[in-house]
Amino acid sequence: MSDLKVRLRSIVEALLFISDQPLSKAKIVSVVDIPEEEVNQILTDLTNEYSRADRGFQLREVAGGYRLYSHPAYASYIEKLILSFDHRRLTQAALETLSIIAYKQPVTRADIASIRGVNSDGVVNTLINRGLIKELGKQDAPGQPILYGTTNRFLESFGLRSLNELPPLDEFSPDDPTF
Amino acid sequence: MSDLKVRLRSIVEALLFISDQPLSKAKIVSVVDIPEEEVNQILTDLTNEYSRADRGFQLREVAGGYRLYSHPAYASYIEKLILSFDHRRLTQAALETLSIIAYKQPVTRADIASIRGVNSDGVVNTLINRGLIKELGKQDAPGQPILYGTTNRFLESFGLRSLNELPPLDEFSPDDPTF
Amino acid sequence: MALPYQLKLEMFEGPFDLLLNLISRQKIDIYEIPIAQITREYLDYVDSFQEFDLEIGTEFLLMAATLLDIKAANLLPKKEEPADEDDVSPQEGREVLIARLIEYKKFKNVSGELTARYEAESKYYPRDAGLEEQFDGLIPDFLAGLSLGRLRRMFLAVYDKKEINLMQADHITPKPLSVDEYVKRLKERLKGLKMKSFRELTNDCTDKVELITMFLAVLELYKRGKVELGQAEVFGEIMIIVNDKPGVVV
Repeated sequence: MSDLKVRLRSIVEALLFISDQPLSKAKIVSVVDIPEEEVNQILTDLTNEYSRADRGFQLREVAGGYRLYSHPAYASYIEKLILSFDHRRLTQAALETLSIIAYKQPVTRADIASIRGVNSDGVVNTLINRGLIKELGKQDAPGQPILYGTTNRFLESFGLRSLNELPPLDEFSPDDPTF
Repeated sequence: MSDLKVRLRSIVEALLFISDQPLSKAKIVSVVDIPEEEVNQILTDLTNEYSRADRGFQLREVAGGYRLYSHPAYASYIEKLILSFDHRRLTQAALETLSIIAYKQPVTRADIASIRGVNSDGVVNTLINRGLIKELGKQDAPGQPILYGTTNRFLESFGLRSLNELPPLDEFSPDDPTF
Repeated sequence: MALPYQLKLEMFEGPFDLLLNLISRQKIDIYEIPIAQITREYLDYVDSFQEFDLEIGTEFLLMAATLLDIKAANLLPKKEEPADEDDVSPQEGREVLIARLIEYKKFKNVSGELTARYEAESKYYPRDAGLEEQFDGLIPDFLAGLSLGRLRRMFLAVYDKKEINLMQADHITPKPLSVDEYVKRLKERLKGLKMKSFRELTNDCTDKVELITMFLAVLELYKRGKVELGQAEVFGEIMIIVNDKPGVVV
């Protein structure tokens, strides 16, 4: 492979590596600024390379684009690792993020990160996977970031008929002993 | 490489791939159930492999463990793809305060103010929100002031494996007469 | 010496930062600081803050006072008899100041090094994609036992924290506080006490203006002879000692 080719392959690989959602070809084309045929070639090369070299991850085409996944052959080890994690950190982060989305919806990932002070992408994905939040559309702003809001499942989980039933923020609330 | 070796390497790679925090050797040893020397070998192999093949990501030892990072050469493309909030610039005041905490920990707010010559509460709060410092406990002194120290996120943000890797403070004495 | 007019005044990270800047402009060794000259320049600079209608932190004024103190002590004829133990000689005052400047400068230098590291590091992005859907079931249900009230409190906690930081970044017109009001409050706080440090008294102060007003209130009580003040060392704790001479009621 030529140096330029290696470089382009590495750039696409870096983008896939960092992305927390499927990357569309159109997105790769616009970020790397190369023709779609070249992107196709790189994606095929990467897919083959990973499988030939028995990597721990795979490149798969899923709804909306390409995404790296851990190799299913090693799922049992991954499960063992996840079970060994301390989940309190995740829980705290997930609940904070959920409360921000519930009260400030529609919000973008950038809004959430700016309120929490840290990147919250992983947590947003977890909440999506849990069916508690969903995409509402795109913000009419540069980059057209995705707007998120809570789902019906969120309402059900809390026994709410509608979002209007969320406790008001400005109401004076005495310390709740039952917490 | 033997089949078994390839398989073990892929398992470790899969674990590194899905982890959202640095993975300690001890963790890998316990999940994969192989001796530490083998884990060492695999980690070295992976590091070399990634750099030899010009991959879009790198394996680095930070904050007491190993974690995959995108290759810094492609940072501009990644920035184009995502908005990063973890890497907002820190102000001079924040970095001064962080340096004092890093070298003098555990320290109180009063210690910091006394070295900087100004009240640094606002900056300390910012550093807490950014997850770079945390409360370590209370000083056994009148008023029981809170003691602060750096977090693992601090080590990660500065690419340090441990606090021992901080450059020795004495080298930074102002010995130059003209400053 | 008049400072050249600049459209925008350089902002300093504190009195030590300003002092170091003045010293480095003179290209003199930190150990050879000419106190008289540096004091004048420092005061000029602090004055120019006022000309530009900028707030001056109490810290800057405190340093000005310290410099003047050392300068004044330098000018006074040397005492024959051994000085009072509490008195800091001009030489000692100068040495303390230099030691503190050097301590600060060390951290300022190392923070430059850390900045370079931080910037290099910001080009590495860790993989932070969260769990794949198939492994999601392994995480315990974090909604278990969560009440709506707690969700609300959680939001307020994380959102309020943010608000405070935003406000610190903004320039806000300070709301006028009445010293009289603080004198009353202070008397209330000191009731039945023998002694309290200024730090303890101002633990709950949320901004500088409040802190300064409290300080003025302390000075007012001192003027009225209701309290004595003590400070063991430069920048040390300021102790407010309630004057318990008979007949004096705080």
